[in-house]
Amino acid sequence: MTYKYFFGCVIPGRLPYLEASARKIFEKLGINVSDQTQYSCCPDPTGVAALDHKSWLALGARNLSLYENDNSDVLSLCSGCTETLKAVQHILNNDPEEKKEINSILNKIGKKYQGNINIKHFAQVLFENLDLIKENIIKPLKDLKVACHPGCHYLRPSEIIQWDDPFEPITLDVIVEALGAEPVDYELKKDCCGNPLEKSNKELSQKLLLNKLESIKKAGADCIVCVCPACYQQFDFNQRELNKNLNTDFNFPVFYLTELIALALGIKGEEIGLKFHRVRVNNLLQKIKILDAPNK
Amino acid sequence: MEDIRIGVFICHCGTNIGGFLDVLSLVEYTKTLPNVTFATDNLYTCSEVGLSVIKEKIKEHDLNRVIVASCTPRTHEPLFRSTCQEAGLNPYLFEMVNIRDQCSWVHMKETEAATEKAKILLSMGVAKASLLQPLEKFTIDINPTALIIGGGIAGMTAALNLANQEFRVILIEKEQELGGLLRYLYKLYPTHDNASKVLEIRNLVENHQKIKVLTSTEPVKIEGFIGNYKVSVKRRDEIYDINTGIIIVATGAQVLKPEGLFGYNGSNIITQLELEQLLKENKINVKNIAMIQCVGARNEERRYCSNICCMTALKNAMLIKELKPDANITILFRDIQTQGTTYEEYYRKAREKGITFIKYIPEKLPIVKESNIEVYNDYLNQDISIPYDMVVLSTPLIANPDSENLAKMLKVPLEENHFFLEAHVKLRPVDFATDGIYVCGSAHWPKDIPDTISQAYAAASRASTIISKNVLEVEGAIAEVDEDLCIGCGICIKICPYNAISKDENGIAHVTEASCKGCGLCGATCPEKAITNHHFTTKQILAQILASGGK
Amino acid sequence: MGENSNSVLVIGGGIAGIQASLDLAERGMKVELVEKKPCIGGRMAQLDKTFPTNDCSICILAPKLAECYRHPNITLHTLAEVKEITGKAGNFKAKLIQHARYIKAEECINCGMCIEKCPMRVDDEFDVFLRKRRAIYIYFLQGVPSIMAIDPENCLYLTKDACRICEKVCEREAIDFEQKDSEINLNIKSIIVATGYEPFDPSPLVNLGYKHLPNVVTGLEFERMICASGPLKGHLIRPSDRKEPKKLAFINCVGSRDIKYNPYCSSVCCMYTTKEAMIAYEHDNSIQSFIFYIDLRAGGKGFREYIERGQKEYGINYFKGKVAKIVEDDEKNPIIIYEDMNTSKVKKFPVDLVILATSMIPNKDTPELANILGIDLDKNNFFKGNAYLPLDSSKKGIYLCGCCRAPMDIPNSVIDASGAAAKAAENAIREG
Amino acid sequence: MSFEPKILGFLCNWCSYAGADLAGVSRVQYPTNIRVIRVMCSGRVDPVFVVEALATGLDGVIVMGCHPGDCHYIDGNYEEKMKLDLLSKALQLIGLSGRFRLEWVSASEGVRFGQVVTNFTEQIKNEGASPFSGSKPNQKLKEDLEAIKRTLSDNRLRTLVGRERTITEFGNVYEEIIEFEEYEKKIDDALNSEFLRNKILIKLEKEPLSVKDLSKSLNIESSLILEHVVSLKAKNLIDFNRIDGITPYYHALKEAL
Amino acid sequence: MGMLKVDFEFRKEIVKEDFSLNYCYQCGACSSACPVALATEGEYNPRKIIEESLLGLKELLIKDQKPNIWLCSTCQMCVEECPQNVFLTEIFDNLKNKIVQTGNYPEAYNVQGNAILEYGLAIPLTAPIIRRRQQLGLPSVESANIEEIGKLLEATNFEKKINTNGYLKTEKGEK
Repeated sequence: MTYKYFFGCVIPGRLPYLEASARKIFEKLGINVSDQTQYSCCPDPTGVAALDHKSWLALGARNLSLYENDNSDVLSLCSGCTETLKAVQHILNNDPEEKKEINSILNKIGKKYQGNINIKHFAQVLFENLDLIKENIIKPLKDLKVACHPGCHYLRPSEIIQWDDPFEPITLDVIVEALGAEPVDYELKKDCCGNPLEKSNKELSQKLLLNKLESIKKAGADCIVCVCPACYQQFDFNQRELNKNLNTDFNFPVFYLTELIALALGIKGEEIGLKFHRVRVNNLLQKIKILDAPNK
Repeated sequence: MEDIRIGVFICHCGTNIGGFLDVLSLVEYTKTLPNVTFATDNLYTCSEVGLSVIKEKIKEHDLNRVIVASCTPRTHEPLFRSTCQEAGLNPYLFEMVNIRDQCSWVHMKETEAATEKAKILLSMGVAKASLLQPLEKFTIDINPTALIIGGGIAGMTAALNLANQEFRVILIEKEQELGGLLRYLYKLYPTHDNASKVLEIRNLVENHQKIKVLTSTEPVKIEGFIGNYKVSVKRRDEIYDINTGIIIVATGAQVLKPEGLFGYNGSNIITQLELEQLLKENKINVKNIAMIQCVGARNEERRYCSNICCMTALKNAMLIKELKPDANITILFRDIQTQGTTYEEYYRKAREKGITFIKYIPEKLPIVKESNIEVYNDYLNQDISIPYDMVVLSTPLIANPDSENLAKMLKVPLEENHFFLEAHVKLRPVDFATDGIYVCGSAHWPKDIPDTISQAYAAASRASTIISKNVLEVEGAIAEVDEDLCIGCGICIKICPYNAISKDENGIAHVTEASCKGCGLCGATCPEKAITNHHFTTKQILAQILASGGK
Repeated sequence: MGENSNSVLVIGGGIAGIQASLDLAERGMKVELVEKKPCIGGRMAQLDKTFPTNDCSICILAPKLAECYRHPNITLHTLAEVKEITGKAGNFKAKLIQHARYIKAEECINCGMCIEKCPMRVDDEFDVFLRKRRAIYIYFLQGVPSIMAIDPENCLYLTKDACRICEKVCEREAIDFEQKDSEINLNIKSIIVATGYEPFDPSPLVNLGYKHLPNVVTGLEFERMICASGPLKGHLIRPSDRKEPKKLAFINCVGSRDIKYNPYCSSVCCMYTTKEAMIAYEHDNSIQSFIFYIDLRAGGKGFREYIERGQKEYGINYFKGKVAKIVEDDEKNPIIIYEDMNTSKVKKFPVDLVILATSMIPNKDTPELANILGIDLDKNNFFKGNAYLPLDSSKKGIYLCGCCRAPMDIPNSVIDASGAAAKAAENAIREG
Repeated sequence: MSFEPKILGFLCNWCSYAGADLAGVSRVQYPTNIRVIRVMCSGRVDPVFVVEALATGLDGVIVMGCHPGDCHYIDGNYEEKMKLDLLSKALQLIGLSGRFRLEWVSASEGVRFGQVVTNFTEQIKNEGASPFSGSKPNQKLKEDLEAIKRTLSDNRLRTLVGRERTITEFGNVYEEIIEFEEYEKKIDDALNSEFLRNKILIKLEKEPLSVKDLSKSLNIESSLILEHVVSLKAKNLIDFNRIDGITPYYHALKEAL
Repeated sequence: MGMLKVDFEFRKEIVKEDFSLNYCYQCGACSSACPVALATEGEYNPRKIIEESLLGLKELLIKDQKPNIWLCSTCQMCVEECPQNVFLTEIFDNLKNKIVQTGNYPEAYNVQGNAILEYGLAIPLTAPIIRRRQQLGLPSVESANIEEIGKLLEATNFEKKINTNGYLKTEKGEK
């Protein structure tokens, strides 16, 4: 079974450099993933699902039908998209009337949902190719203390996601350890970063982020790793805003898992657009000798 | 005065005693004590070897008292008593002196002082042994019949089990027919079987040749003691006398009628029992039904939870849902009482059927208005209103009113809610303190049908331990009243926990051997010191006191 | 032992098995009581006090143990298990294996010399691993038969052919390493199953912190911690810093009433958490207890008054609300995150010690015993009784009593046991 | 060699004796001073036993029973508590209450049994040797103790304490329940008057005395003495011995019982 | 607003789509596990929303929105902790769908909905992003054909649902 990317909306439309690091590492690792076209918003489980359940189902089913036509599995770069696609598949495969109704809608645009493909989060694919990663490590990330943030839709609801343990997540820690870094455990590891709340209560969203960052600080981590663009935005964009609003002094560089792997595989920072990160990553990377000191 | 010849056997118990006390000096010291004709030591008195030495020496020195100085009588007294008996000595002419658990083991670092103490303990033992009297274990013959009062499911189950064990059973029931509360129930939880199915046991009981059923019969007078009770019963104003070995009380309980509570009117504000009747006649034609739990229970007047009303309410609600799936049923509760495996699953099924549950608190009781109920919803922290066409009040089981005088007749206690008080909630949960009388079913405490049935079997089992014997051996060390000292003040009768003392025709107290447990309370309380507690007589204790002072 | 007298096989030497055996023996029947452990006494022996009377558990149990041990009609098989049952009601053939005790029963007088000299330190299962015992040990202090047993997996001689110090030290020559497992065949008329229960291990409920947070213990562990004959000699101190805890939180329904773990209610937790709070208060009047429950179930005799007494005289506070999350501050004080449902406020509540009232689950070897006996299990793996004859198993002549058929408290187990004795007697007489 | 008190313990078979055994099994060490008499229930211990023990020169007496509710005979220990409360009050009158104690010890409290015995031994060490032991026992106290013994043996006090629980919990023959405190007050009055009466009787058994002599030697005003003398006369336990001038002398009629 | 009245029909309406609502026995595990409930000290309370749904209190849920259902961060902790497998997040989505049709809901959701109607994606590609993609050598994004998406959403009349009274379809999403 071959994979096709599903980048969703946020990565291509706002954080393209994450897409770059993803493409680079899968290419380097020789995992054959091709592009998918004509896909729409997955649609966002926290947004569109709240607007209208039927439309959420229809859009999701349409996206899945694209992959079913090409007989390829979905490799999703975002936890939110993964949850939506898996949830849609779970509902339609368990509720024949719903499936019939959705297919009658899809029929209007010449599409058909079958529900016979796998949907995988990119971290799951990487976890399943851990040895491949280990063989290709050129620069182990020695003395890098990493706080892994699995995020909600990567783990829960466990009945649908069926990956990693919703109460004791370890997959990201295992990957990070394989890269030579040191995963750090912290009390609120399983808690939400607060990003979905930006749509309804900015202040509350900041409060959840504050709790999270305090817990990470207490655990003595150097940086944060996440696997969902929503969490990435919350940690990277909103960390500085938090410092401004509540005059805290958090300075945790935020990496997407693909970026960390890219660095470990020896891919240059420039190639994957590290400079676009709001929280500067360079001096941390120099400290652990991944980047050589700035020659100019 | 009989020539007292005491034999003393001092045990080394390996090093447990020997390692800390100078046993040989103890033997020499014992020989100097009055009435001691033989003293020796041995390594392990409780071993087969040790026991045979005792038997040998009793014959050889014609001993008529034996003392073993070793470990605790609590575990070894019966063993040594039976050994003396095998050697032809009355088992009560034996005394133990604890020089291990209460001497050598606890004074390991003061061996001389411990040996001195052992000497004093030995002299106390000898002092008591010299005054020991032979006592006989009383035997009373047992009438292998069982009388069961109350013909509900509890009484019938116990009767059937005992009859199948080939005992003669007499089952008396106050009303005209057997069945008790079960007759008013339609379907039973948790299986929704018809009550009549479980009531089929009735014809098994009525046609069992070992069971004599007397309906519309009530006990009026109960006398006697374990194995020999005489119960006079009234049946359609004729009095019969029944002789029986044991009595099982299975008089059940009654459902409280909620007079004046929540506007109870018997028409659209009814009890669960009345609802059961409507279900039986399939006369439910209402849409919104509200049920209120703990009506007349868990309040100042009745502080207990009667643990069957929640399941009854759930069962009736489920039956209504079966008849009318779109009926809206709301249950106002304080704590849903569905413990165990089956009942919790039943509670989940009730929620699955869409039955709504609202928690109320005793401080803000629901108010039943014309067509709706207003209640403070504890989980919402707000008052809400529930429309209703019918309100069903779940009331607790209360004690059977005629338990009062039955208890007086049986001379057994009632607890504060007037249910029968058993001997011990864990040691003997179906026995009364008075031997030979048992209780089961809701007469003991409100119970559902499965628990009632297993307690009925329990009462049958406990009863069978008595009526399976034709003779019952009763402890010899009991109390005895000296007729000429007793002034008939009756204090002993009141304080005896086992009602083992009663007044004979001329007002003198008399101890029923079978019922006395030998605790000694009466002896120490009697104002005239007219009661002797055998094996722990005042003289024996005073002798021990003197010996403990070194005299 | 082939004579065809009325003999009943009782499997399990806890309070239920003992009571059933005593009733049958008093009734003149021969009883073969089989117990897997070295001593009879079962789960109740591990308890300090029991509700609703708060009398000490051993004061209730010891007289029954002694009576059971000495009764001429009862034959005790400790360290023994049922291997095979054939035949039908009234005429069963039972095959037991008697594990080697490596001790001559008639010689050993429980003097304890061997224990002092045995070099091995093994986790003491009776004291829920809060204490170490030796390879040669007495299962619990007041255990019956009060003789030693040697643990074959941990005895240096039986594992590595070394040591044998106990043999040298024992003056009674009671040690006998030549003993082998042996087989016992019995003719049986009725069988009573009384194998009791096991406490549920709450580790899967990660958010409650069991095993991660040192000051979170289970109900049974707390019972041993507070028991006078337990590892702490009754002086309650908390595991992390051995300080005396002043604020105790009891969490009910841990693993119970939970579709993901045990869907049923274990019937006793509401009551025994109140009891444990009372005992703690008796040890130290400055202790405050907080009990978190969903429905406070106290329907038994005198139970509701017991709870009220707990509130009034022992300063126990009851909070409605299931606790899902427990975290920890820097001094290892557990912090409970709960919703106070009277005010719907969600709060953090730091305490000194958390006690999880874990649910009762059937013994691990219940399924194996079920197919040896050929009787059914219910969907929760308890032995299946029928609705209105709860003591009858699915096979004629085999009866159930106590927690092996459903979670229940000690008073009900004793009633159940006497009930099963009556059924067994009835079956023995009618089928015999 | 320091003072080693001789202590007597009454232990009930089911709880405190079992606790003592457990102390043994757990090798709890405690002083050797205590000598134990086993009774089936603490309820068997008649208060007179304790007085007899003290009279023989024992330095301390301790009675141990089951915790309330644990009693094997259901409520033997309740009854016992009432009797021994009366005893403590009596001993209080003659300053000997420090030599007696009642304790509840359960079968699983081995360690606690050792602590109780050690603590009581210390208490008796502080009390010092019994005033009745040794070469010259304290005669006055001996008489007082004898008076206490008779008071606790006579019918009046034993009846009062025997009926206490029935009347204060279930009610007397008229179904009236008398408050516990009120009943205790009645017992105190009876105790004081009986004790005084017996002291007078013992004095008169030694030698004939007049009311004035009695009031001087017992330093109690003569009006109270007269009251008792009149009632003793009524019970013909004493009689006129002679009249000296206008003061009558009395003597006891028969030897001390 | 007078005393709240239990509305059995509205409860049945919710249960028809999310049957698991029935199983709740109000134990409070969800509110104990919910990070937002802790952060707001119970002002946002998932258990209370479920209790209101069990009692069919339409006004409180849909009109007053007390507690404010939009504070749910859909982190699914409650679903994981619920001992009765009640799918709270699905139930909340169902309630949000009903609120959306009244028009009284946070604007950010409407903006996202209209973006999909217009571009097929929640976040349309802006010029600087397209330039940055070229810098990084990334292929151009060829997302879904907008007519097809339009026809699909028309079948589920998505546009009418999200732009009812108060929300008109606008260019840049202002009200």
